[in-house]
Amino acid sequence: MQLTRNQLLEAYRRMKRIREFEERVHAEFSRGNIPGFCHLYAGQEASGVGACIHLGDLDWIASTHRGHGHCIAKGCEIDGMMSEIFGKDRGVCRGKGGSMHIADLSKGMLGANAIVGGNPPLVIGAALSNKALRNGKVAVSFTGDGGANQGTTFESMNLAVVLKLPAIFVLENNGYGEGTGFSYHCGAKSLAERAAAFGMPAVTVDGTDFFAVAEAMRDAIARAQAGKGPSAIETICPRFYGHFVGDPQLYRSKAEIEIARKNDPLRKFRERVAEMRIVDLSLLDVIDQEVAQEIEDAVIAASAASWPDIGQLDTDVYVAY
Amino acid sequence: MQLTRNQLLEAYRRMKRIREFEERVHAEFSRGNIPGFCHLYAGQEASGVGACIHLGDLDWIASTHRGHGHCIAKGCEIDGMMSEIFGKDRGVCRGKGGSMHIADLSKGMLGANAIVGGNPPLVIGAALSNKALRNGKVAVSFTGDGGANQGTTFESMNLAVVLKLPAIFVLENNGYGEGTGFSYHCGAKSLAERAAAFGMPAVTVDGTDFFAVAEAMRDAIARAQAGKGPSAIETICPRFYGHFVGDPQLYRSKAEIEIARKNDPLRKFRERVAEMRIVDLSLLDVIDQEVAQEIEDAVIAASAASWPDIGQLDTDVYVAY
Amino acid sequence: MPKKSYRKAINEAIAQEMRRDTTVVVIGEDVAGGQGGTGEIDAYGGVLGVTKGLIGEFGEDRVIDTPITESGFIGMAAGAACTGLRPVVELMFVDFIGVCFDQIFNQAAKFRYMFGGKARTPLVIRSMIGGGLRAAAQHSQTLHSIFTHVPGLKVVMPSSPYDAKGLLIQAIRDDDPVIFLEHKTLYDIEEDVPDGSYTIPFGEATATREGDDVTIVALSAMVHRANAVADKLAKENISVEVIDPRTTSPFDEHAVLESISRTGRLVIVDEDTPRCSMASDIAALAAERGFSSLTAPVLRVTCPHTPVPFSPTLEDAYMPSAARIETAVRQCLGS
Amino acid sequence: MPKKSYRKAINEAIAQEMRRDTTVVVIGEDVAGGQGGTGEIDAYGGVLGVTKGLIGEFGEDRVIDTPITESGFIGMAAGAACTGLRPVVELMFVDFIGVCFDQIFNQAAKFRYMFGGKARTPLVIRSMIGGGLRAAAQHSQTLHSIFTHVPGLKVVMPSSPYDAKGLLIQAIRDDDPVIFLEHKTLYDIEEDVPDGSYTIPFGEATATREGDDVTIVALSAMVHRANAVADKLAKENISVEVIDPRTTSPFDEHAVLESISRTGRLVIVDEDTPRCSMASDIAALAAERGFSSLTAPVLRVTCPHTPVPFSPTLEDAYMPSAARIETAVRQCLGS
Ligand SMILES: Cc1ncc(C[n+]2csc(CCOP(=O)(O)OP(=O)(O)O)c2C)c(N)n1
Ligand SMILES: Cc1ncc(C[n+]2csc(CCOP(=O)(O)OP(=O)(O)O)c2C)c(N)n1
Ligand SMILES: [Mg+2]
Ligand SMILES: [Mg+2]
Repeated sequence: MQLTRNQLLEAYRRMKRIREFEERVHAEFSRGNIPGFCHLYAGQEASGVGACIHLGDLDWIASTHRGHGHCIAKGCEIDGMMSEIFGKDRGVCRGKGGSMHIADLSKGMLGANAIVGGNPPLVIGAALSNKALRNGKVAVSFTGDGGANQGTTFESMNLAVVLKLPAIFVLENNGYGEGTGFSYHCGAKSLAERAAAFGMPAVTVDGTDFFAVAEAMRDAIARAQAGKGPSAIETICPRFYGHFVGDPQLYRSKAEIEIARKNDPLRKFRERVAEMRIVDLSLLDVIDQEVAQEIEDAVIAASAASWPDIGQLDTDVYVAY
Repeated sequence: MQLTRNQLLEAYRRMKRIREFEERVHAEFSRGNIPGFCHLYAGQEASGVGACIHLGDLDWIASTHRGHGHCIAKGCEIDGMMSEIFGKDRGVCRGKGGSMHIADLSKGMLGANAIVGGNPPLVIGAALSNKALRNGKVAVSFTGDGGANQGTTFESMNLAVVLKLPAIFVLENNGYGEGTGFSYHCGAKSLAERAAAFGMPAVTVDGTDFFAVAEAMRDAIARAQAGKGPSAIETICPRFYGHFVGDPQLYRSKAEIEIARKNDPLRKFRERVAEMRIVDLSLLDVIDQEVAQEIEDAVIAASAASWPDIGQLDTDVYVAY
Repeated sequence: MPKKSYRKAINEAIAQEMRRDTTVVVIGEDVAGGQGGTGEIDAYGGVLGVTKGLIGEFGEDRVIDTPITESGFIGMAAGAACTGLRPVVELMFVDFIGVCFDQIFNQAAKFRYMFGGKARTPLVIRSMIGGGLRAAAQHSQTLHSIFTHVPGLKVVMPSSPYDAKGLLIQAIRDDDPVIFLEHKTLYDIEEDVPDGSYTIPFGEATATREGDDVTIVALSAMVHRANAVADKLAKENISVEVIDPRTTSPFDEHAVLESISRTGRLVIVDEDTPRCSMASDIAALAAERGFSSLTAPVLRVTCPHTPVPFSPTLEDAYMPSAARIETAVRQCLGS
Repeated sequence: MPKKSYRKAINEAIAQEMRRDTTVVVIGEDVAGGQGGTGEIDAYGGVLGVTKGLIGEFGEDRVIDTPITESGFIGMAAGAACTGLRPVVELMFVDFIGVCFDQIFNQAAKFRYMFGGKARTPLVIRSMIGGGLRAAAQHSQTLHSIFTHVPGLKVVMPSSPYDAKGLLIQAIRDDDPVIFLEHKTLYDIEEDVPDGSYTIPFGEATATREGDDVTIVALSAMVHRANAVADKLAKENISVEVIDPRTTSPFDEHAVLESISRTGRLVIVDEDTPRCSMASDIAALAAERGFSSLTAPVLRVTCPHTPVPFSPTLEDAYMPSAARIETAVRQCLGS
């Protein structure tokens, strides 16, 4: 597949950013510096970054309650994200949205979404816009295995096929919806098989393998751009942490968690590029340091930042009322 | 398959009842004797009656806006139905429901439903009750090809598989959702193929062939009773009339309607039993006369009946308030 | 000026905006009709023919028929609205909000706020409301109070062809999500409607009758019943003012408060069940900010706390009638 | 009497009814948790642990975990309710009604009426409401006005552990669909709760403070803020009566009218957006049937007409505060 050296470096940077971001959010949350709920994406980096590596600011994505990773994969600024999660005025949503509602439309990021199954209809709407504007861009929905059972997801799949929309459904199967396992909550053999029955190409790939996801995406994008309609990609990508920060995870065994951590997508990426001999690993070490600094700066800025002014309570409800 | 002579006679009686009932409703509606909207089931009789022939009063069904046929197939009294459609106090729902809300729980009929996709969740609930009560009974959802695209239908299929419920999804494909054709509104090759992907056996049968439907139903019931969960049966059964009484049907060609009428399920049934030499056709002629009389009586009673008293406007909202 | 029906006024508003702005698209079930069939395209033009002819002029890329999948296509319209289009999407009967409400109240209505002011959602959701057609419990509701309750939505309820056209053009040009509620018994009423395009601003009530004894606030189809009562009572020299808010969100509080400052008496006519309704909302406004003006109890003429019955006799008793409105007016006059 | 938390009181009510009646079943997402996993069953017992332990005692046939598919399982519960079971189904956060509202308001709520009185739907829908946890716009709403608006539903909003147990047992034994709204900030409050089972009838308000100067009607968590204000003002010899309706449908109109007949002044505290809200509904009741008692404007202390913000400073300003309640009380006392 045709990924340039710079794309690979950028892919690693974004995966590393996600990992460091989530590890730090976990720490800050535990210290009581972050209000509300946080759902971490650590362990699933290759799915989000593999899916977004071919996308630009004019391609759309929309995410779930577990949205930090998708935002970073799509190129959102972690500085504004961190301040948002802290609830500060300088946050990307001015502190009004928080972790479950981070959005940056200027980066083609239509928002995290706290309603499971909430984003697929919105994403096909973005695909409809792209189709109408004939800009050759696509729209990508990230949906979990739990959300894949939601009626909105099924309706959106059928609608995207019927209207031949340039939409791509990335079904991130991390094996659980909250504390309920895939083998229990889904009657189908696989999410890909069920999606295929809606009339679109659908594949299952290793969601911890950046290259596998990126390759499947390339085909889906080509199909969308050719006006043939949507595709689905099921990515198998267990999460490292619990459903939310603080989840005791009684529903899964220590062994299972260890296996997940063994399958670290960042380690796999390093090994693969080492084999491929395209990028010198020392460059990745430099990225590691740069990312660590970025995160540190983002946290310092977020901690120091001021809270939103009360006057903002009733602004931004309407453009004009 | 093991249908007794009496079952066949009863099957014919119910199909004939449906046909005559709908023809008469069409006439009375056109005369202005019936308020509101009516959706006729004429042409689809073999689907409803084939699906209900093995069922008793303790098996549940729920229907759609096109409910008259399912009610009659399940054994509801046409006298109470006709009065209901006329909006009279002696109607089976005391005139409060009308054509789109006819129900008779004492006959295992959970109601017509004016919300497309409204009944599948309710039906799996009835299946859950049967499973909990361990009574060996099933619950059957009648859903149109249009309704089969509704999220509620998909969610119910997955849930029924997950909980191994004794539910059966009869997907009545008459080729149109209102004025929109199946080839346009459904991205899947067939409703059965898509249902199968949810993890249940699913077949497509000729919905104008009573025997084909009854046989598929027998297998589905056996599976449900064995605790193996739901099945889906797609029945291909074009309607004779428009979507609603008064529909000019500009969306389908005269030729298509003629073909549908050529495939008259009642005529097919007569031919088949003639071949089989189990029932003497003269018996069917007797049924024809009996049914004609029943309908006549029902209309006379409905026409003569009184309107509900205004005092009933605010009764039946709650059991107790 | 040419006489036009409410139906025609709505159709014309959409057509004119589609000509003016290529990002305006129409989405819904059978808004054209006939796709995938063996007959004609535009077989329906909407179940009641409101969007008839649009696909002929604008083509199927801009007049988009959908499967029966409201969450899917209403959400699609919301997503399209914040990514470059101005969809006018039809929810055939308002009673169907139950299968798509999340996309309206948690998604479209909240984007701008959740995203710190960075989203615009120029979305119009057209839907049919109201009783009178014997359509029974799941096809006869109004539900405007539910939309009005939701911050982020604007709610429009035109009572006449003239208002319907001007308010719909305003709605399509508006940058916020607008719920545009068409009363199904009004489609055939006619009045003078200009051929050219014009807008009517939201939040500006109109007085359809002027008077000094009693103020009636009436919504949508109820405006006509209130007018009839006002005209009848005028013959007895009872002077009734009828106010049509036209939009419930934003709501013209000033118009109501100003009127009761003159009349001191308020009757609200709302075709809806009574609890947490617009009737309650307007009464609460009067009790809070118009209290010093009030000389009599604020009376609400609404439907009962029941689903909509099918039988004609029951449905007629269900709807607020001219007789019940007249009784209420006389009651607060103490006569 | 043993002290119990609101959480424990709810858990105990369900367990006692499940022992008493084998047709009572619990349905929802992770009401047990752990199904299909490699760890323990009952891993959650509900996201906030309210149904913990039930699966251990009653087994997975009666404590049913579901996929994330609210229309499917809420509708399933409604269908089961009219065919022999008495389901207690959990809608995790009330904000999720948008994906299952049809099954609640068009189906469960209307069966009995549409079917001419022939259906019974003994269904309890438990759901979490309210702000305070920084859960933002899609996990902090109350939405009780929407349920209260719907004929055929009963709506319960307990403010204390004692009421929660008695009202929930009543709800489970009730033959109509009941929406049981638990405020997420109340789960850990404790008070004396009898071990035995008891019921509290619907439609009977309770006065948590008695007084003669001003009547405050407050709902759910707001009752505690109203009590605090009443206690503070008592020190200044301002005598405030606090009425907790406990259920909004049916609603105890008499208790409110009786109280204002003594106080002449009414303040309503409602954690909800203002338009078409319970605050409006109660104010309208006073303006219509309590008008002659009123000596001052009816004041509403509510949230603003905005979604719920995430940031703590904004959310704190969003909620009705003791300070705002106190100001309203003083205002209608003209002081
Ligand atoms: C409509 C709706 N139902 C339930 C929830 C509560 N909830 C939040 S996340 C979640 C699990 C989602 O699982 P999945 O889609 O697999 O995503 P994951 O958390 O595994 O990334 C649930 C049940 C919700 N937010 N919205
Ligand atoms: C949720 C909802 N959306 C739309 C409608 C309007 N409507 C009534 S019947 C119908 C077509 C249903 O098609 P199908 O399911 O194939 O049943 P058929 O009419 O062919 O028997 C539509 C769109 C409705 N009643 N409910
Ligand atoms: Mg998951
Ligand atoms: Mg059909």
